[in-house]
Amino acid sequence: MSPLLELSRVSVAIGKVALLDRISLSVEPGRILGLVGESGSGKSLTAMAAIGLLPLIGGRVTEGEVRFAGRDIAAMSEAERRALRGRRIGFVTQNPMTALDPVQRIGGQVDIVSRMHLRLTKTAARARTLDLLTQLRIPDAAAVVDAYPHQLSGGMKQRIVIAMALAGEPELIIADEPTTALDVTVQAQIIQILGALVRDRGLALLLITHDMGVIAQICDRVAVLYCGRLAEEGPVGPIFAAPAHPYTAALIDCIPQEGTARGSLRGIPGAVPSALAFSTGCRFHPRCRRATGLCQDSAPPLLPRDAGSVACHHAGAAP
Amino acid sequence: MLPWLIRRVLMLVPVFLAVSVVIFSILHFLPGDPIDNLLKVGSPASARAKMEARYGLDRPLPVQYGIWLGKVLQGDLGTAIVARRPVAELIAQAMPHSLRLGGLALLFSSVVGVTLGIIAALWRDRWPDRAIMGGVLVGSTMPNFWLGLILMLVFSVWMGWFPVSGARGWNSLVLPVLTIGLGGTALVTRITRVAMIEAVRQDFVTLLHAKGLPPWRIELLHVLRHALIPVVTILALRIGWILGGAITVEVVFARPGLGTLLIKSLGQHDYPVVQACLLMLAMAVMLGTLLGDVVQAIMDPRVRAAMG
Amino acid sequence: MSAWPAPMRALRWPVGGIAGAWLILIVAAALFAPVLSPYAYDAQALKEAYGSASAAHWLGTDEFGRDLLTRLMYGARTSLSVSATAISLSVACGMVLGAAAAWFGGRFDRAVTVVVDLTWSFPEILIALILVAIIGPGTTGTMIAIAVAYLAQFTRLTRAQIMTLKGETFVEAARSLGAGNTYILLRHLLPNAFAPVLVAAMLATGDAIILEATLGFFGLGAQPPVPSWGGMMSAGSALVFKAPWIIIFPGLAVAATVLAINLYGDALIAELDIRSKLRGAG
Amino acid sequence: MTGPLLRIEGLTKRFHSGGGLFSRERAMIAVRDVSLEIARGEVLGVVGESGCGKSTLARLILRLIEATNGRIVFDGTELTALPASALRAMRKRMAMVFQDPYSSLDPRFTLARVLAEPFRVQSRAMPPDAVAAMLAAVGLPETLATSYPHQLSGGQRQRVGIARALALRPDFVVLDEPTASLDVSIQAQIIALLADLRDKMGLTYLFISHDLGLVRYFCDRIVVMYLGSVVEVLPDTKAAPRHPYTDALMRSGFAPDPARRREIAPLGGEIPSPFALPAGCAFTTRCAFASDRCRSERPVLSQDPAHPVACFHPL
Repeated sequence: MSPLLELSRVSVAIGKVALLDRISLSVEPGRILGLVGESGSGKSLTAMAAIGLLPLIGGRVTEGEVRFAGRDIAAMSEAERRALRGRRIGFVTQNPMTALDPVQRIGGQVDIVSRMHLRLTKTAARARTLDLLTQLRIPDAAAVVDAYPHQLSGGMKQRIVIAMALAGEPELIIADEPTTALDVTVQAQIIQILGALVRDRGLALLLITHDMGVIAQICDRVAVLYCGRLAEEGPVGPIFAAPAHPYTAALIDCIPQEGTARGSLRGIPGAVPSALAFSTGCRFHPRCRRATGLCQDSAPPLLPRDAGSVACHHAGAAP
Repeated sequence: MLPWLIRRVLMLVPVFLAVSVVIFSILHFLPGDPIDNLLKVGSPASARAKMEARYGLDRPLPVQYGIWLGKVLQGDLGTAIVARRPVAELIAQAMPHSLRLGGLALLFSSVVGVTLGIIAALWRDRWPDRAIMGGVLVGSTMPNFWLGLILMLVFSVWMGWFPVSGARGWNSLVLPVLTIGLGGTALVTRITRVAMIEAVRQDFVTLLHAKGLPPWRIELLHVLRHALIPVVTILALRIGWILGGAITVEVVFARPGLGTLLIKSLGQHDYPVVQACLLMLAMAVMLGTLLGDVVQAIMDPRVRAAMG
Repeated sequence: MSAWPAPMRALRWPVGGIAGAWLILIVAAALFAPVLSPYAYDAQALKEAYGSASAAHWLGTDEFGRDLLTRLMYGARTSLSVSATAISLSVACGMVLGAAAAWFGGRFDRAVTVVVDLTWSFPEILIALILVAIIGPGTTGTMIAIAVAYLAQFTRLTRAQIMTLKGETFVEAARSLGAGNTYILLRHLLPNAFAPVLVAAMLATGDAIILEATLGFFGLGAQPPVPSWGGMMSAGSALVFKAPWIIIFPGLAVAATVLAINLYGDALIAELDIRSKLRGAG
Repeated sequence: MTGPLLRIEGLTKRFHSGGGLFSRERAMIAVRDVSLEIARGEVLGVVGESGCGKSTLARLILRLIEATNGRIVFDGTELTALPASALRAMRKRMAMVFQDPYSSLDPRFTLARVLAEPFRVQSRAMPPDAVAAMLAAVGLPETLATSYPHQLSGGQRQRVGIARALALRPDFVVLDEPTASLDVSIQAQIIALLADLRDKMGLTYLFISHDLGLVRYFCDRIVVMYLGSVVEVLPDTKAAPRHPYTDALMRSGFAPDPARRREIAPLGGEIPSPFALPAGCAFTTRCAFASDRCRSERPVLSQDPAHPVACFHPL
């Protein structure tokens, strides 16, 4: 199937600082691509690039193309891009506490999407909103539409945000750390909802997270980002079973799970550098156990490997 | 909201009492004695005592306060010692001039300030922003009375567009309103700009863009509405500020308002008039804060929720 | 980032530098007025009265033929020293009061807050006018009046700073190590509250110069023949149509000085990165 | 010496909010009747979601906030009865590491000054080279001593926070979500460091976290809290949950292993407001097993020393 969203060798800068370096990704309908990385890796920037909202944060695409349904969004008019946002691409932000306009009622904030994009009347839009909220298992939806955001819990607000993302009947949803700000029991609920949407409606989902557990639970493919570059990309099964990039392996090993022996977690030495101090060569080399002089001198290219691709001079070598 | 409003208004009662005590007692610290102004040089002591008794100045202070407050509450502000007319009459004469000037200055600074603030925020860090903020800053560094005199010199004397002073006709208001308004505009512009810029940075604005809403709609219906909450609050809180500007400007343009009355009666040590003027200004300030709270509650559901 | 302290970095060209240069110039002119000017501030020369700018009198003369530039320099002495002293006084009292309110909390805090909020909503000019009327006109009266007029602002600001800082984890951490109240107040709270209050004080000095001029305009400031910018404008206001320069130049001096203070203050705020801390301080 | 290092009995904290003219006064019980013992050398985990009272509990134990009710006995001394001066001296033996590495260091202090603070407030002479030694102990180079906190990464700051806590060689350290604001790669570093330090210095930890997986990895015994109450104490890391809430917590975490995907059965219902808890068990609104009894009667923690649980229908 042809991809719905495709980033090919996209570089992004804010001001003079280059933050993303030739990122390539694609998401197909009915599939979930997980984009994983630590803070400062450029995950959210990738999301903003994908939806064409980089100018909001003062950023711009310096290289490469973002294509939606085969069309380069940079070649579209702003009106065309706006017609994509909310209509064909739904967006879910990280912090539900601040994602809703605090001085407007819930109902109106959801209604506007279908009124604007689907040209529904006021009453039809409201009926659709109530329907969506009920589908997302929001109790007492009729009362919730008249509430203000501060009256709802975090998990409830995140479901409202998801309802807004769904209201335009999109084909793609971009969710930027949708569960980071939530408690674990609520996170499970939101992850289940997102998984069900993809399964039942055949949506494409770009799920951005720092949690390898979430990736393992629902994603089909995963892309691992480090300091603005792709480290590894491919189907979830093989990558978790035998990660080719040492960073991927280390990230997975950072999470304690049942059976992890006490004292076996050591983490990754060092810290993610700021964008002004990215290393030469492979950006991960100062923290990498396998690093050699080669890694210090030259950046490894992203090369195909099995069903995915990896950027490491020592890909797959025994750890 | 109504019970809250009632409580909020009732809150003003102790504040009013406190302010009235302060205003009443301040006046008794003032040096100089109005009686001196009234007595002929060399009058006998008995004439002074008679005069003091006539104005109630021979009683103990708390009693004087009680009597004064009781009368004030009935609308009797006493008799002006120098002008020898009921103070209420003087106030009633001066008040419309001050209200007109203050109201127009407030309107001017709100409208112009909010507009400039929006423009500056939308073109942040580019030349319109720099020009507006620079202009506003320069405007706020000039003393009010000086600006008034310079405007008068240029537009009334050299150009002859407006009357030099006085309060006859609407065109006599233009320069005073401009003079006061420029100071207020600086305040409003700055707050609006910062509030807009901060509102734009909020997550929900990103999400509004992600919903595909047209930018004008986002700026006007969401960002501006959000940004106006602090603007209105501070504007209401600082109504007194604008009135303060009015005091000096009234004097400069010789407008017969409260400010002129206050300055004149201060100079003449005319207690009852000073008291009444201060009381009026204090009431305006208190009503301003009340108004600010109410408007804030109307604009922000979170504030309403906090009221219970 | 650089090794220079923030007050030096704020002098960065062009805006901070020009502002700084003007402030240095005006302070120097005030300090060295007797050396710089061939005239005495009260030397009358009625023959030369109402003279406009000339080689002998660069800015012209006033109604008594006194040299305007000389009087401006001497006026700077009065205006700057009165404003700066008043604000220092105000900051000192405001910091003590605000810190005490935030620190002790309870009824004391509530009482201070109510009084301060109420006075804060009154225009400074009104408060100052009444106070000068009580104390009597002159430099001392003006100084005290201005100090009291700004007291509310600094009390509010200090209180807000300390309240925020009290909630910081590093204060809790110090407490968990066994630190006592005095230690926390002196080592953590006040030092951190200092920078924003000091910058606010600097900006307020600009406002105080205007206030001082306004009081002078009403004839309540420094009494003649001692020149002050406000006093010069007071005398000039009656002559504005006859000899406008008498009032124009002192006003320009006020405006330029206040502008320079604001521009330098802005640069300093940016260097110290404390803009958000000053918000809502009025 | 025998007996637990720390024993708390019936610890309760009630918070009041509002009141006055402008809002109704509301009361919430942040911590309700908590009794615990911590043995010497033990790592006791406290796990729960936001608003469960775990951080309040930590501060109550160190008397950074005062309890409404209950006793705290530390190594035979009742802290709750200690006058302020004696308590301050006692703080040498107890320390805390905070969640937020950004605000837990005074921005105006150099690291050397941060690390000297414990000595200074306890009026103890600081041995020469102490700063270098403390930095080395947490894996930081000596050269950082003259740096300011803003020049450090989050992980480095948290190491400084740990060094400060351990400066006076305490017996007992409360770790309040020390890794919650850090990236996973740094989290694992910090946990490894904490484990090493415990072995070297014979420390006793109270480890507070929202991450059950992490707690099960790091702790010996686990206390599970929900809306202010202890609902279960897992005697070891392998113990199967008996409280439905603990069970839900375990089922909510995802293993980083696609081969172990599971059907998500999220909790239904809504979390009640802490200001308006149900009369019975606080978990009834979300519990699949809730009965009428659960709704009307509050279950207490069973006295079963092997595996205490506060539930009428344990699994």
